[in-house]
Amino acid sequence: MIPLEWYLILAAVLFCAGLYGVLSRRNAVAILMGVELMLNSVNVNLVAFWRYTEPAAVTGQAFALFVYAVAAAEAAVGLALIIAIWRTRDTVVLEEVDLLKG
Amino acid sequence: MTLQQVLFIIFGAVTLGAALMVVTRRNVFHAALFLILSFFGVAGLYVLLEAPFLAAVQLFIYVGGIAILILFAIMLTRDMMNPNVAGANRQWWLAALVALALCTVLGWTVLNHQWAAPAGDVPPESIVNLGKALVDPAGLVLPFEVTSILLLVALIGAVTIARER
Amino acid sequence: MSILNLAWLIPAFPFLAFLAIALFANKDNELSHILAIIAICASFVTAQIVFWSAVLLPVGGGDYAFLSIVDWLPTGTTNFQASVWIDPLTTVMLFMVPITCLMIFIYSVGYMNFGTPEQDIRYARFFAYIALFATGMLGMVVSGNLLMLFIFWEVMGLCSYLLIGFWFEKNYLDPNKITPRQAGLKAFITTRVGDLFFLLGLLALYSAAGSLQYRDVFSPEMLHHLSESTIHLAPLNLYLPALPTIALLFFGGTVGKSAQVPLHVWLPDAMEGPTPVSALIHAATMVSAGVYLVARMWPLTFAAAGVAPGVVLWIGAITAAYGATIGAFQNDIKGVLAFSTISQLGYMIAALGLGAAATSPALQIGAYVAGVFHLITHAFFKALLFLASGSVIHGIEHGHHHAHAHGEHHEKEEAHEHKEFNPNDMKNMGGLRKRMPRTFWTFLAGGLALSGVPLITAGFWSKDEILAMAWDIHPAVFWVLTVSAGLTAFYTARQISMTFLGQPRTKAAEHAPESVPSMTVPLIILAVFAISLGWVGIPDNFPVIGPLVPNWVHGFVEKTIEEYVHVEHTAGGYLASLALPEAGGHAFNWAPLIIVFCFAMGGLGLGFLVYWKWMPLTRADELDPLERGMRTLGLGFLYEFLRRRAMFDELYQWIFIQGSILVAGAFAWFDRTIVDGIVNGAGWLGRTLSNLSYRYVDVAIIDAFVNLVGQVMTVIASANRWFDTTVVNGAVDMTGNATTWAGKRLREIQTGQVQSYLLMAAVSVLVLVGTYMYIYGILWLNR
Amino acid sequence: MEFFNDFIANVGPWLQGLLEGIGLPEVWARVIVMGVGGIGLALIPLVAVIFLIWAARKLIARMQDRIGPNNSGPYPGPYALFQTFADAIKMLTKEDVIPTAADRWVFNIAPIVILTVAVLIWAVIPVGKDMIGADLNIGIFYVLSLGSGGMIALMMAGWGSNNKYALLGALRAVANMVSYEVPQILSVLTVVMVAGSFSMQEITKAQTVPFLFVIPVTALLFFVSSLAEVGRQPYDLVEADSEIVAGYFVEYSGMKFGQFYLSEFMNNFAISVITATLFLGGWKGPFVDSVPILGSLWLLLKSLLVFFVLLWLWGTMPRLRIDQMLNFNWKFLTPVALVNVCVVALVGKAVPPDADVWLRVGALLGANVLLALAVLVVLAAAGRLARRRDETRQAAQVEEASPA
Repeated sequence: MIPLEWYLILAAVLFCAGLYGVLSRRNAVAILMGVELMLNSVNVNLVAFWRYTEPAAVTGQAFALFVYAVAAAEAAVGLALIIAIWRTRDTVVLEEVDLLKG
Repeated sequence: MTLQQVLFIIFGAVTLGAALMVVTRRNVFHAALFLILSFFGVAGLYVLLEAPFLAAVQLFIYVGGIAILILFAIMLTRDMMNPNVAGANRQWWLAALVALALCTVLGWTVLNHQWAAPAGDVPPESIVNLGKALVDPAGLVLPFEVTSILLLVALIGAVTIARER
Repeated sequence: MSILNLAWLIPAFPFLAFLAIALFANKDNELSHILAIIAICASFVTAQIVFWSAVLLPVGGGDYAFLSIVDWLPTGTTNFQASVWIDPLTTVMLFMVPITCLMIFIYSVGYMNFGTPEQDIRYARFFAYIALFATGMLGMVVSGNLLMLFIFWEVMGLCSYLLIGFWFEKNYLDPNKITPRQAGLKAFITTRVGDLFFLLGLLALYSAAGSLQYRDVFSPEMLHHLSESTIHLAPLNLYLPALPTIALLFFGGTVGKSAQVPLHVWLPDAMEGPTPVSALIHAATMVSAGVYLVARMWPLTFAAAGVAPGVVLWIGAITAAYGATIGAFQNDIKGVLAFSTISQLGYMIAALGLGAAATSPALQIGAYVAGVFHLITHAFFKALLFLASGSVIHGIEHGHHHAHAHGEHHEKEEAHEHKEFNPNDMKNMGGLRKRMPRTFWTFLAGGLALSGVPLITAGFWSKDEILAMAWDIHPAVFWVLTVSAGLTAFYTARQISMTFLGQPRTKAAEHAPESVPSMTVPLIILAVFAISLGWVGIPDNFPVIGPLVPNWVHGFVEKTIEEYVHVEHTAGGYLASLALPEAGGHAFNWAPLIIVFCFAMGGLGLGFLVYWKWMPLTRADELDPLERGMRTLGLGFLYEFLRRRAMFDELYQWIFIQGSILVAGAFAWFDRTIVDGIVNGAGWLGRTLSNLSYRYVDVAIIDAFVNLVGQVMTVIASANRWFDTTVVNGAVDMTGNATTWAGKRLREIQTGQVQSYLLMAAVSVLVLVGTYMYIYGILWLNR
Repeated sequence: MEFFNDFIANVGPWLQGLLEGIGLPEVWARVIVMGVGGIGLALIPLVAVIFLIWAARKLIARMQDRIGPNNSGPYPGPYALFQTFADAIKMLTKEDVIPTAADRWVFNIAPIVILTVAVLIWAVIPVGKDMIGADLNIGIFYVLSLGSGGMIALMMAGWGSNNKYALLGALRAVANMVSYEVPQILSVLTVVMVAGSFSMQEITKAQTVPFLFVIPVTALLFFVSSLAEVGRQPYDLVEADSEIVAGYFVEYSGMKFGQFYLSEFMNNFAISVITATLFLGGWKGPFVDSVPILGSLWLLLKSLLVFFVLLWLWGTMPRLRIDQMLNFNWKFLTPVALVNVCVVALVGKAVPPDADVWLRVGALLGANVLLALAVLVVLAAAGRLARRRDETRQAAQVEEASPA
């Protein structure tokens, strides 16, 4: 049997990789990919805990499913935004999108 | 070292390696392909976790939906493949530090905690239960509906935002 | 089901109006102001019903407060309860707030339609805002627990920001003159400082008392419990006595909201908003809210005893003196009123503080009632004064345009004057009495009430009662307040004579027309109140007329607090003091009355004599007699100091703004050195190596001799040049450079890029997690 | 004899025993058996396709009144049976051209991926009573989710060859697949609702009466949308030669092209098999219980029948325009599929599975027929409306034209 730690460590590393992507990429789509990675790692955790602590319960899988739904929504809206930005400002490099600049 | 562990190592290596490529490759299209690869890896992990349904959903939603969406976005906004644009921004080293630090913190936590031993097996009718719970008023029907509404809203929003004006 | 349940509806009407205007009616100016006025009328009627029923019925009439509670939001196990609380204090506020709001709303219709260049844009929005403002105030008054009170309080804060900065596109030629935009921010941030204390007090109270309902918090048992419990500051490992801490924190909120020293700075600049807003802020709502909070929290302050009442008392007194002094040195007609507001608020706070500090129940009650009473009367005559001044300003503006329409100047002059012309400046007025009689008489009524002309005006009765109490409780405060009263009278007289009396000093003043009825009618109504309202509060022991008129206010409002006084003092003593023939509890004392009378009349007379009879201003650019006098006495710097509001703004500018810029600059500099240092270092190394190889092969040997000669020359020259650049220029440049440099560094932190913000967030999370695990991790892991 | 009655099911344990007999550890023996089984399973489609291609050419030739490959002429083998081998050899020997501008890795991996996906489907196809690669309890769902892998492969091919026709073809193909996935999934959903399971084996077993005669509308929807999924006529504008020269594999040559071609046929055959399994009762047929190996035969026959229908369309149907195709999907198929799901769900609830099987079948069939009629009525009305609009417009144009 695989120890639970393995899954948790893997999820942690996956999460950090995603975080790095989110923080360091310049390309909006790439940042979105980082976010997806993070969501995946969360799911791995959910399922692993479900399997190892309460395989009889359904909540683990159910919440993984909800995470999927959220991820799908997030991707759809995020990409729509990216395309809109690309249309208006002709760039997807986030550094050039600094509307927040005071 | 059982067969399962071998498989885990394979899948895990695929997942992580692909993930690292995702965040490091400058060519976004390649990054997306690696993203898909790492999705497959995660699906494999689900299979190992005896959640085949989730594995299928993983392929279905992530590979079939989100990844395709991302590829489309990449193709619609071609200039991001411009090779003389650096892939990472100026704060990448700081980001790497943060990620590493977080990784150590998490790893330390995980390794320093006594985790419970696996509790029993997955009931064969697990998926049936899941399906029932999702439409059970006493169960998860409310979040389920909320999720569907969320998806609807996201759909409409995405269409409105991305429409040509 | 008592009729007082109507109180729930009072704030609802303006809120509905706000929604309706903001969502649907915002295209239609007519409709929007009609909506707003209908809504405020509705709350006015409701409030009147509540008022009279509360006065006449036993319930809320003081036997006990009316309270209606509904479950609001679940907080864990228990529900947090929304509630409405009607006790005498609320009741009198419910008499004052809606009617002043109503007057101001009606006035606004005329004001916003008349002469303002912005009349066509954002008209509907204005009414939406003030409707929301009224919602905030009314809701705060009726709310029966401190959380709701805080929420509405913040709503008001928001509205003040929106309304003060209402003409946000306005810019002035004079860079030192504060723009509406900045004024709004200033008000918001300054009050925020106070609100932070308020919030802390709220948290402390909730953690100590476990409830925020007035019923629970102000119950004698709870007060007793609080007086024994302490608050533990974990980080400092400090144990504070609960009552004084909480009381002072709440008072901090008041200091911010009702502009007490040292957080008063926002109020004078709040003048930048439209005048009805100034009236709203200064009379009906915002600043009254602060005083209302003190009156509401009085039991805590009182039970806290010791230092807390002293702080309240002295802050109030100092503010009163400060406001009165500065007010005498302002030339902006609204500026004068702003400072008079500050000082009058000081009076109220001082009165409440006196009450809390007093020893005999009668004095406690007396001072408390006096403070509340002054709050009410002041609201009326101050609203009156502001609206009147607004009407004056409008007249001047119109006169200005009118004069120009007749082209009585050459273009250049006209342009010149137009650039310089400031309709708020009293030096540009004069002689308006004939031009706008109704405004004049109403203003006069308000002014006399403000300066407390005996017997006839409301201001006298309330202020005199405060001073009488001060005489008995705290003579030092009495003298401070009395001198301030004199100054108040003085600057009132100065203002009236500079504005209305004498001869017109500008074309604008000559052509100023009377305002439209929708503006003057509210003035007249308010004037009536400003005169007559005092008669409900005549002390019973006042000679001659005292016995004739029952001191209704005293008898009614005292019921708010008598039970606490009860608890504090032996029943016998208290009843005995009440049993005395004079309900005031002390025999009538002529001394304070006469002293105050002399000061007030003296100030008033002096003002009129100086500014009307002896040396009236004849030209707009003439020096103010006061200024002339002080300059001749060699006190010019003092005049300047006071005219610039005792330099508070400059002080804060220097301490906070510059300070933060420097700190940020330091950080940014650190960042730059670390990051760029590495890069540059590498580059430098490479360069050096290449240079060395080149230099030491041939150049050094062959050219050495030739260079030597040149070197010597160069050294001499450069030494000379060094002197010039460093010593001479350096001194000059340094100042400028330092500022720009700090600014640049500061800007670099604000990249406006989500990622960098996200990175900061991640780092901070990491740090927090690390700390947490460092502290608790071990326990948690070995669980 | 017994052994051969259920050959495929028995060969596994036999091999396992054999390997352990020669002293391999149990794990490795299982791994080897799995590998052998997998290879065997993967070989089924690969071999079958070779002859399917031949069959396709013959039949289509007949339909188009040609002779097609035959004995006379250069064709190898009896009835040109080995023509496909010849083609394969030719492709293997051709030069493998890679465009210089291509994205080499992506370009090279794409055909492998698409072939892999095409093979992977077969893991869950039940070729007989307890003869199945892996009886996943999510079988059909697994098949559907593999479809997305195919899309990725197309994307890779279109992108990697760095050619605007290829990219356009890929985009069109993927748009096509994504949109037709919706009715396909919905129709599968109805099947699952009726059968009460995802597992292909269970679905097959649930078909006392083939589902074609229980939920015909669903069957139709599934077949049509699957056609679009695999890009067969009339949905073949994936490689609309006349518009975008060969779509996403325009740049491919040699065996890589062969792989695409192969995978295309394998997918066609796969959907035939799946249709047969879902709607024609899979391996069910006479004497299956006594001689399980017969099941494979029945399945083969049924799928060939479906495949014939597919070829029939192929040979006769003209190609749709992309907009027509998407309109048809979003404005007709998807709504019908949604209504269909609702109807089947309601009837399924009304007549619970434990009710008499014939009652249930009758109810579902009736409901489906009614649904079909209703759809036709609506269609007719819509068509009439459209026609009238056209007429009025034409009339208006005539009016405009006449004075000028």
